[in-house]
Amino acid sequence: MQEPQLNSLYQQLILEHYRNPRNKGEMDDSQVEVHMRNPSCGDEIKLQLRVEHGRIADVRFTGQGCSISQAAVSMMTQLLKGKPVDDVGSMADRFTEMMHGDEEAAKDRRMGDLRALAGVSRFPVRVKCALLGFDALQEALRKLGDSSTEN
Amino acid sequence: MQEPQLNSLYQQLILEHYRNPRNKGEMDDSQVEVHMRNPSCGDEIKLQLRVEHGRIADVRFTGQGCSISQAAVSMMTQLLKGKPVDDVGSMADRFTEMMHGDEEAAKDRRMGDLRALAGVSRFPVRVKCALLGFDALQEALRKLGDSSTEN
Amino acid sequence: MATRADSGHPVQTPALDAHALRRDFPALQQEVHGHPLVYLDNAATTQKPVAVLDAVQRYYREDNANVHRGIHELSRRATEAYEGARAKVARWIGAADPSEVVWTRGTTDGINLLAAAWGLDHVKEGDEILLSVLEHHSNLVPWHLLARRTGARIRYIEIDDQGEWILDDLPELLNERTRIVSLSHVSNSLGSINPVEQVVPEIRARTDALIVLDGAQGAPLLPVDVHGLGVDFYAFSGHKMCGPTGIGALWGRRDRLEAMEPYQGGGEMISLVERDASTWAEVPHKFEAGTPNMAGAVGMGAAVDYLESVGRDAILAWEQALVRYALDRLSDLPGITIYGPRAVERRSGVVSFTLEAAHPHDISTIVDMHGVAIRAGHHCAQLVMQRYGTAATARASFYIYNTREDVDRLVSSLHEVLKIFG
Amino acid sequence: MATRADSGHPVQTPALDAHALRRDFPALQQEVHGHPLVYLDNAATTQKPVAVLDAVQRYYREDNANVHRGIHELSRRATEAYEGARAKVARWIGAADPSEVVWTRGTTDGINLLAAAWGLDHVKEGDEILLSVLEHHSNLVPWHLLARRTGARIRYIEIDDQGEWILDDLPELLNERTRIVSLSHVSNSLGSINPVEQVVPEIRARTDALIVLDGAQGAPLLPVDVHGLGVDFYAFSGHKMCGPTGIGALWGRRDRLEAMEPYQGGGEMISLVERDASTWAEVPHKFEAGTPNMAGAVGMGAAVDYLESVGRDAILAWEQALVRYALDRLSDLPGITIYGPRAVERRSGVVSFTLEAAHPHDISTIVDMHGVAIRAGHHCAQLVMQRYGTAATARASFYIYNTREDVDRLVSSLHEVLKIFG
Ligand SMILES: Cc1ncc(COP(=O)(O)O)c(C=O)c1O
Ligand SMILES: Cc1ncc(COP(=O)(O)O)c(C=O)c1O
Repeated sequence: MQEPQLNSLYQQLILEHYRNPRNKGEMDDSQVEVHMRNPSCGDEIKLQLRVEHGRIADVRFTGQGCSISQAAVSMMTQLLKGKPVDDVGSMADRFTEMMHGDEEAAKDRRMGDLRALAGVSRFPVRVKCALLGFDALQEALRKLGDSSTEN
Repeated sequence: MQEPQLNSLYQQLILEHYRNPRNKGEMDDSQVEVHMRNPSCGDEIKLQLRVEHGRIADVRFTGQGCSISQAAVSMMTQLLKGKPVDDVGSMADRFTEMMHGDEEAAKDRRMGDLRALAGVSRFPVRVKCALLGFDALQEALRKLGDSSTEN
Repeated sequence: MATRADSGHPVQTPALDAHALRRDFPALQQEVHGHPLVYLDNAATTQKPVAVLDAVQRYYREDNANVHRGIHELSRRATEAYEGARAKVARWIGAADPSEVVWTRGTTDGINLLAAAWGLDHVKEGDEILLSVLEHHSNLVPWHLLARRTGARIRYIEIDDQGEWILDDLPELLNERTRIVSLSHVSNSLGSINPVEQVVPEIRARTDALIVLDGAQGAPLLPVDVHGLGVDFYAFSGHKMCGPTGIGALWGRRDRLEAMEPYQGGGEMISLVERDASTWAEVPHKFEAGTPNMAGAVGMGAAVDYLESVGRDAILAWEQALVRYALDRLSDLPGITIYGPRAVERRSGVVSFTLEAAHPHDISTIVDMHGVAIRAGHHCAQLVMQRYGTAATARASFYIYNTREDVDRLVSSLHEVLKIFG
Repeated sequence: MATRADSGHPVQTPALDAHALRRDFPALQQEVHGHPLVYLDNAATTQKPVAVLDAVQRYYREDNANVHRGIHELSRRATEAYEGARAKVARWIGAADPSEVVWTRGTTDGINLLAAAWGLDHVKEGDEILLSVLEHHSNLVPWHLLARRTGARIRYIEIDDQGEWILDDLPELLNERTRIVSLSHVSNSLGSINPVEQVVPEIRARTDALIVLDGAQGAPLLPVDVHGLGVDFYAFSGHKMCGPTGIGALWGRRDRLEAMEPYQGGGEMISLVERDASTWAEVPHKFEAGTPNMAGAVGMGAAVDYLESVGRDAILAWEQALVRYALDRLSDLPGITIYGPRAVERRSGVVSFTLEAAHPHDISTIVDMHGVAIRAGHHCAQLVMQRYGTAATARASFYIYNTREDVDRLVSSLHEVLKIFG
């Protein structure tokens, strides 16, 4: 195996999201809120979501952690706005594929800025960091589904 | 170290005591009785003692175990009859020395048949077997001392 | 008690070349008291093949670091090796999911884990724990301790003259108060392979007790399938199956593991620690407090690789072939009593015996002076000894590297015993 | 928080040749990501010298057998090696009597032993257990579990901005309900050497609580004298002092050990087993159920021999010399915060720090790519992290084989971090 390269990990776009995260903050009118923590490293995020007519109307996060976890959430939220809820599953799958080194996934334009994270796949211990956002998102949608079924 | 020899361990005298133990049985008029067990191998003996005028008037044992433990008790009881109680401590010390390889002790005529056990010192894992009888004896005398002080 | 093996089954030529295998074991290449070593104390612990020693060495020389949480390269490699070993050990007992395998120090540690972590929360005064008289102290004393703390009652499956469970009593022994049934898969003192395939469904049908198998002697020998057995827990030790000392595993059904509180507290097993409380990591890490025996785990994984290369099914066949031969030869000795099942197909590689002429300790010392290592004593099974009214037996136990020549050496050294004590 | 080391003490030339010592450690002779490895994760686990690896190998290749009870030659030799190692480990912490040393899997195991075997019998609702905020999870969670079972209350010695205990509160924290005081000798997250010589007599004067020291970081570093310290128990791990994984020791005062019920039940720890009860073996075997980690014990004994050859007193001096140099060099980095005591003589070989620009995980990944292994995270000390309002720090920790060049490599790789995140 060729040595992984640091510059394939720390792309400028990642550092930029880390310094200037998108959709960071709290919203008052969220329908669901998830607090997710990576117990092995202490990274954490809170994700808030509002869904309207089957689409993600708004999404916000707060959190703390490494550049990878925080940039990944920021990129994810950026991509989510306006997306049909039904697309989220396949997006999450695609991103997971990317994290496992799938080069096709890494070129998939639907993934937006998240493609900058493709290099993380060469750093296995950091993959969990990158997945934290999608883990929270899927948990949020599950919660939302549960509560809508209950009503 | 030279290899220890089996025939230095299994002296005829030992096998003879093993087959025909002296003073084996129970007595009715014992003053003290001790049950002693070697937890690591399960060998056990019950030792009964009667002391008169500071001398060991009678001693009996029952028990089960290997040839070394049973022969050693038998030899010990044989030697004890009529001995002053005050001599027991130094006899036990002498026997322990023999078990640790002291060649002078192994020739000490006061030790009687017990001298046949000198070879056990070359078999360290069996030394405990040989000491079981004296352990019980010392425990018995301690008990006797305690009860006489109490009275 | 069995004297001579039933000869109902034809002797097959097993698919295992013990003479070739023994070259893999450095400890077997030595002389003891001037004789080539014949090691027949495998039920106590087995020797280790070079492949296992090398795996442990490689771990220390190349990968050694604390596992989990570490980002640096050595820690990544150590974690990979450690979790990879867990998958191998899971495979060995047919467990589908490696995360159902908890690393322990050995069988004893695994059973104590259950007695404390399950027992203290689920067993109350008047509840019952069912064991068998065949059990090793490690599958007795943890339950005695639990019974003392909780006021539970211990009951026993009895054994017959051949060391086999008396199962007629089972319906009476099980009732709605039975919380735990903990039984040995294979007895270490007599070598009985217990009919767990038959008994476990009967227990399930009658109670919802926790069913635990002590696999210390089963895992090294039998092609175990924990799902097929239908038990809740299976505990075993690395050192009895060519692995290092200080490592073992406890397999448990996920729902049971998840329902259980942690056993030990410490690093690696927590999620969040606050001043007054903590939350736990996921199974299996919840049960793995502190720095684990990483090199041990890697070595146990390598032991599984080695035993798989020997052949999962060949092991039992070879041990039974040796036992058949040993029973035949031993039964010619005057005054011998051989314990355990008469039928060789219900026996492991253990042969427990006594001689009228000589005590087991004397037997052991004399054969040792002829280079033959056997064990003498109660084999941590005092209830078995009490059952047969003896304080001790001599025990020869075989493993994959033993040969018929080893049996011959045992027999000829027993003749020396008889010469001395005859 | 300390920024630059106090320069009150003249730099001595320590009597330890780290460049020579590192040749004894195979794992240090490798490249990682194209750079010679600089291993600075010693507080997590240390590397192993050839002498230790050889001792373990020799045990397996020549002596391997189950200890105790065995009569045959290998068992005798294994027992001798195992008990000989116990005497060495006792010597390392100044314990006069080897039989006061109980083998454990490590510090975590030792503390859990105490929490269960002592705690469950002696701690009642409303009783108090005193810990400090500095503690490793392994010295927190076992007591949390005990508190939950018994209804006891946990109290804490707080720490100041330099990571030192605030002792003014001690009189208030101790009272007649205090049953156990369990404190770290040396902190793993900040490197503080805690003033136990001062504190232990104060505790003794005020209560008859059990006094336990977590020596995981103390034993590898300090010339420990358990009698002089006046504590009841001292727990430590082999793997943090050049020994194998899966082995550690718990020293305890004989009267305390004898007053304590067993922890785990099983083989080796009993005297007599009957159907409903058992009686226990003598101390220390009463606490050593099951087949022990014999090879691990032998390896830990060899580690003591090795460290003695290095020199008991040279270790601390060398680590403090490195820390002094590291603090000097690190404090020039822009945006760095260094945690722990300002005075180097109150520090172990641990330097915990954060950078404003980059998160500890990113620091760790980047320096790892330059061959430098450090740890990033909460270091199993979440209460310490909470105290300083951070989720994680980066931690470099030194041992006998680290050199000033290693510090230079750390610093230069941190400059690479700043380049990326600058
Ligand atoms: C201060 C301290 N206490 C306890 C422990 C736990 O030691 P172990 O993981 O070896 O059980 C450690 C190390 O991990 C430590 O640094
Ligand atoms: C049947 C049985 N159970 C339990 C044990 C205990 O295993 P360990 O000593 O490896 O914990 C043994 C072996 O000693 C055994 O043979």
